[in-house]
Amino acid sequence: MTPLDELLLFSGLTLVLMLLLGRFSYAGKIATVFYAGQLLFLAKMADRIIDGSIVTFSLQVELFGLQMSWRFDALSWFFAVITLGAGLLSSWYASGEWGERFRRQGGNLWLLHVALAANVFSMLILLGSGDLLALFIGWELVSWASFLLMTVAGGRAIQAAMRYITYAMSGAMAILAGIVLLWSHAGGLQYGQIIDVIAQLSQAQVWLLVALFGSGFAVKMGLLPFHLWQAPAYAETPGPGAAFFGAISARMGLYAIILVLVQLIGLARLSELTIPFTFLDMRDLWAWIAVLTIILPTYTALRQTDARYLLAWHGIGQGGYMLLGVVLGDALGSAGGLLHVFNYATNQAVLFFAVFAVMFRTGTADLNKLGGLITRMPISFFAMLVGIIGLAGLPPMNGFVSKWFVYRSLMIEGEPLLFLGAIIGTLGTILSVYKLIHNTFLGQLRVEHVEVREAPWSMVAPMIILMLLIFATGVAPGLVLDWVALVQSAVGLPVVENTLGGVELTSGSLDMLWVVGVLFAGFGIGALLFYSGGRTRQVHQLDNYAGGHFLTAETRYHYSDNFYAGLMHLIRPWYRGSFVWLESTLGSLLGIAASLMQRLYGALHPSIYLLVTVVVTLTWVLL
Amino acid sequence: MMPIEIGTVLYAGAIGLVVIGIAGIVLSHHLFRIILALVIAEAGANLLLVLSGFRWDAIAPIITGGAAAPTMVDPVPQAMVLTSIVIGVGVQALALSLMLRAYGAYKTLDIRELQRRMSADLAGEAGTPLPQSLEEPVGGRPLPAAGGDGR
Amino acid sequence: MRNLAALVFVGGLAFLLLVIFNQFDFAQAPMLVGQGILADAPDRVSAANIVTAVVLGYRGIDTLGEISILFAASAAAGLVLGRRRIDARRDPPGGFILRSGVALLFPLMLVVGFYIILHGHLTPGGGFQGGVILAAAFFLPLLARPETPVDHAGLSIVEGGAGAVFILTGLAALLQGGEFLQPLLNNGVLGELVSAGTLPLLYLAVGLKVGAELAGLMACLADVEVDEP
Amino acid sequence: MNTIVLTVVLPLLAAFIVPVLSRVSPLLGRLLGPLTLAYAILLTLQVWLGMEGKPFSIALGGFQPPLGINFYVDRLSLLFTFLTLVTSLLLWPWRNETEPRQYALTLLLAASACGLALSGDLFNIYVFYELISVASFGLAAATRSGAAFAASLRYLILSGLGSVLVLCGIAIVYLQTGTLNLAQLSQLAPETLNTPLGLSAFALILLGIGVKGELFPVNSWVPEVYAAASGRVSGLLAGLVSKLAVLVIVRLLVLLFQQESALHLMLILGLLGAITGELAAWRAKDMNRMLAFSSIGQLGVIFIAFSIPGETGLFAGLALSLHHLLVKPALFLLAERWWGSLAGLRGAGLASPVAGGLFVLLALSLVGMPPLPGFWAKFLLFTGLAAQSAVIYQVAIGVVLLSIVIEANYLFRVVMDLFQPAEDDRATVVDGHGWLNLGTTFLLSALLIAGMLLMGPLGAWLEGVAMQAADPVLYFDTVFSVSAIH
Repeated sequence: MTPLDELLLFSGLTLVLMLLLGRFSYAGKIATVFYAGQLLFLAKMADRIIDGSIVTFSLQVELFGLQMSWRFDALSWFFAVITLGAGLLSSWYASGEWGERFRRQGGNLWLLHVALAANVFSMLILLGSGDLLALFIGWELVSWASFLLMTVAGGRAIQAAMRYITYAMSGAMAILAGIVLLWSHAGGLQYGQIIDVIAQLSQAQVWLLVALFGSGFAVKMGLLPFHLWQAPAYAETPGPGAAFFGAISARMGLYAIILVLVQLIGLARLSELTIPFTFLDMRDLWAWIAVLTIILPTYTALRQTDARYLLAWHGIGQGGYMLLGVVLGDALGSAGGLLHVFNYATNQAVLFFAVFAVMFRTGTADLNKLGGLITRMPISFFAMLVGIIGLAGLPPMNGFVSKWFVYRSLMIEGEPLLFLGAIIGTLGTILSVYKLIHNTFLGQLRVEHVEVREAPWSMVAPMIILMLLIFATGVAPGLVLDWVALVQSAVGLPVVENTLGGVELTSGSLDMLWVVGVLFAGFGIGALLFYSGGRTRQVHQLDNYAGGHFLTAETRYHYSDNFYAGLMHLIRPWYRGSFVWLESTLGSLLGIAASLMQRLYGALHPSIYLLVTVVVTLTWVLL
Repeated sequence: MMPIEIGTVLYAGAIGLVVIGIAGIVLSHHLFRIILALVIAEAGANLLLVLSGFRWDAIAPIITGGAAAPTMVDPVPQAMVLTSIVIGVGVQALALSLMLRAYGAYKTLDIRELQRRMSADLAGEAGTPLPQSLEEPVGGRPLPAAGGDGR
Repeated sequence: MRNLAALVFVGGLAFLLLVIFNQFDFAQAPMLVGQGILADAPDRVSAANIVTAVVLGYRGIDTLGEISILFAASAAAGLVLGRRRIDARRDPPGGFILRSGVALLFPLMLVVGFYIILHGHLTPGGGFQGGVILAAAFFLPLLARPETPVDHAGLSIVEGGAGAVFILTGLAALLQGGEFLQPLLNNGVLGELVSAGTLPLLYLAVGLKVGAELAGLMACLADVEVDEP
Repeated sequence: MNTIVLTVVLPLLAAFIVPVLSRVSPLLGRLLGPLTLAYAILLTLQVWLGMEGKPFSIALGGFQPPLGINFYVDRLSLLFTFLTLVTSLLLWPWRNETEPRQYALTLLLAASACGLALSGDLFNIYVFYELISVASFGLAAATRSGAAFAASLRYLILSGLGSVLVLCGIAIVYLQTGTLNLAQLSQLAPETLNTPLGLSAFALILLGIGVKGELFPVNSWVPEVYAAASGRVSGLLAGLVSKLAVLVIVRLLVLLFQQESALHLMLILGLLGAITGELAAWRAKDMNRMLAFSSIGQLGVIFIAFSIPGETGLFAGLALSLHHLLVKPALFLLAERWWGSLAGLRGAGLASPVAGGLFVLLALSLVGMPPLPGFWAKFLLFTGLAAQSAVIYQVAIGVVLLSIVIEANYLFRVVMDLFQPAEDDRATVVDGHGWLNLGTTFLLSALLIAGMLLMGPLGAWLEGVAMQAADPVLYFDTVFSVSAIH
């Protein structure tokens, strides 16, 4: 038994256990233990991964002359760690009071556990794929497992899931077309064969290949213009599911992009493909898609009034940073992109956990109906604070490091326009996460929330773990960068030279230990000044006045409605739902075609078709 | 002008029957006429088959006087036509009984009206809106509108 | 407008079919199989009517299929039309001339029908033609006396039994080690009534089956009640 | 070995005596059909084991081909004989109130389907084709509703028109060659039928038989008939009869009409069928119509597969046909209880979770989710299409991919409805499924799973079947070596 055998078997066992035991109240705890076990098996592999060797799966299937095999390399391992970590914490989150409440409110907890286990299992299979056929099978399994998890909540979630599966199937079919195209040239689907064949293909064929694979993977990742499904689908999934999706699911698209576009086709080949009628090449196109994906969804997130939707829209935008980093392809940029996968997963998970903790206590995630919870739910507040600092890319949290890498790489590579785009995106991020924390935790407490308490420990514990993780990897990014470097060498990208605190570059290094040190020194000085300065007096939150008048306790002035009204007014013309328009136009066209077909079949006189066809065919045949 | 051969005339007769039958099926709306047209078309096809075994100056393939004549027409198409005529009879009888029953159910022999009433009947039973009714606009959204950009 | 289009297409079809069939040399049938059968049949099957030899011998399975189709049609028609209600209205009985005519014709038609069936292997005619005459013979009384009920049970026994006999005759050959439907018994002398092995027997079965089938079909159709519009 | 003829004859015999026997003893009447079919299945298995993979031919009546009619038995025809018998047994009308005539018709259908699979003579094929038609008209009308009569009648008229065309096609072939024996024709075909004339004969036969095979422009009977007929009959028609029609067309294509244009003709019609069927199914508002239209779409895909030249096409087509034969009847059986408007189905899956689960499994396989068998069948199709150089085959890949997306959309819309709690006022839609339908569906689904687990050996075996069937020379040699043996 290789370690991969053990891991996959154990993961399968988890799924079976959940199928059998999922409806009992202790299922969540069992699942948590089992995910921890899977993580241990993964850790067992670590030494081989560090050696740079590949861990194979014993079972190989040969069907119709095609070999199918599974194996883990550093890339798979890196993504698997995040997957299992997200699974572990999500399941922990769901294992206690949250799950109880969910079930009492009529939720299907069994389905939630099963779907989560199925997602983890199928992702491991996808990550382990050793050839394109196995990749496609894993891809489809992940798609349908995600679909299952999305349907757990019912109602609006079902609609979102239907939308997802339509996108996902279209994407999968594009991938299948690409695979078939490759098969017809290579006669096999092993990665080795593929690399050889791609080297011989003409530019037009590679172009088609990149378009097919790329659009298929882009759907999963939620890249423009295939992003519309993602936010509703993720946001409507119940708590742990949303955190799991937000943390890692969409990154399967990035995994596949790295595997196919970077490893098999190669970034250099992408640069050779020109886009007709423009001065761009394929690689530029991808970079620009990444930047647009950063900007548009982030500013859409700004408009959301539901905390879950706000986070979900953000998730789409953050995918853009990762793709941008990877497409840049130099050591620093790709390290930033890969590092951001990890960093973002931790940030997004902790944010979703905090939002769902608030929802657990208050029953709403509507940003216009919350406020002032900081005194009631301080740990959740801290969790969200850490999360948004990370998400916005500010020190001392880990998000800063990955974004710094990407920006720095953009500057080194001389891409000022892309840099500007990324900065605009970050601006939107900061604005919207501020809206999130302000409307939830700051300002005045609403009357109906006076009784609210901190979330139970089963939910708080995962948040604390994540907070520590975010901070630790922020201070010492070298912990993760070691793994990122392994991934880079496995994929064939230039490898980043890292230290514990950051990177050594000829043109200026980054050492987070110093940055954090200075930061805290600054905080310390500030605190010193504050406390040693003038007298301070505590006033009650409602002890206010405005325009020279004292406000009574009934008049709240917590300002949340129509947040950023001026900015919204300014940017609205730039993206007035154009993609929604595109989507619904396509849908309507399809609807019209379908109606015509029904009319065709419902026609009064079927014999006339027969006659016409006979005449047409005979004419064709005889001429 | 090329002389028209006898064969062309015979074929034209058979094909004419086929085509008249098909025209009848396509053009008429009365069920009974359609069934009759089917009979005519089948007759035409049978004629074509018989013609395919025809030879000049040949006799029917029946041995009289103990020995086979030197030239006989092909017996195989004759056997086939015998078979196909009987098949035709069976199908026509079934068509007639179905027609009687359909008439009993919908009180019409006009095939357009029949189709209309049948569709309405089926839709009514299934509890779906009438197909192609004017109340329903053409087209529709394939994807449910769930919290898209517009939120 | 639609009719006009349909007419154009019908015309086109006629033209195309003419073009196709005009390419054959008329009356020059290749007769690849036909010649073989003409040469082989007299000795092999010893039926003077070679078409009969083809129908029951060379292409016997076609004939089995064909009587099965008739059976299927009659069964389907029976299924569709269903049983007549007891209280259903019936046509008035026929007049004197019809009734006496029927009485005279009935035995005559029976004889003619059986004659045609039994001489199917010698002269033009056979089970199908004779069967139709038999059916007509049994249908005549129904015209004359609509009130007499048709014996559906008897008809179904005859049609089932005749079909079974056809198949069992074929199976007998199979059991004896030959092929299904292989002719049994001596061929006899070509041109005599008792010749051609089991062929007359098969034709009798076919004739009875066709007769019963058609009579049943017609009785069903005559029985059916359709409300006046 | 010549006992294989009994698979045709015994059901016929049973059909002839079933009405009489039912008068004598209703119990015997009910049991006769299933027993006959079961015995025929055993016979088929016996022949299967006896033939050791080598095709053979039976001269019916002892008259050697080409003078007489022969049955050609290779693995393909035997496979379809077996499937015919098994499917008819599974979809047997077990219900107590069934009229004996319906037993007879089902038996006739089974017999003629076996005959179609086995027959080696063009006109004999026509006869069996007519028998299967008449039996299916009767079965389609067996629910005795007005709609069933009207739909069946319209089906009959279209089918009758198709028969006329087939007869014209046969006349052309006979005029050109003077023989009807497929083996002899396969030898003559390269010189005599490889012409526009031969092609027009193929076009006529294709369109004629295509009526049963749900070929594109001649399939408008499908939705009405399936909406009006019972689930079991719809399953038989969609699963079995359509496959046999396709099988016949493929046999003729391989033996008689091996021309590029013939393949392209079938490909184009298949493409149109796939796209129109799936689009129409997408708009369908009730269960049976949806399944009917999707059946049209899938048959279109099967036609596309068979239009790939050589054994690749046969292999892919066979895989798709077998998969469809397994899945469609199962879906129709499930739909029998869920008959009616799709909107009224809310909560039905919650009411009977087993049925709902089976529906999901079948739908997933139909859509082609790996590693279910449906995926492998489609994968074979794609690889086969990709290996062709003509542009139209590349177009076909796109069309099939598009049709899969549409299919996934409407099938899973239904699945979602099934598992959503019903809106209060319509809570009483559906109770559980009858155990018979559910059991049969369960069995078919179990076969599907077994197929997935045994995909490797199954695929290799099916490839062998396809290879044997794709060889006209083998066909000729087999049929004409009979004379040497006797």
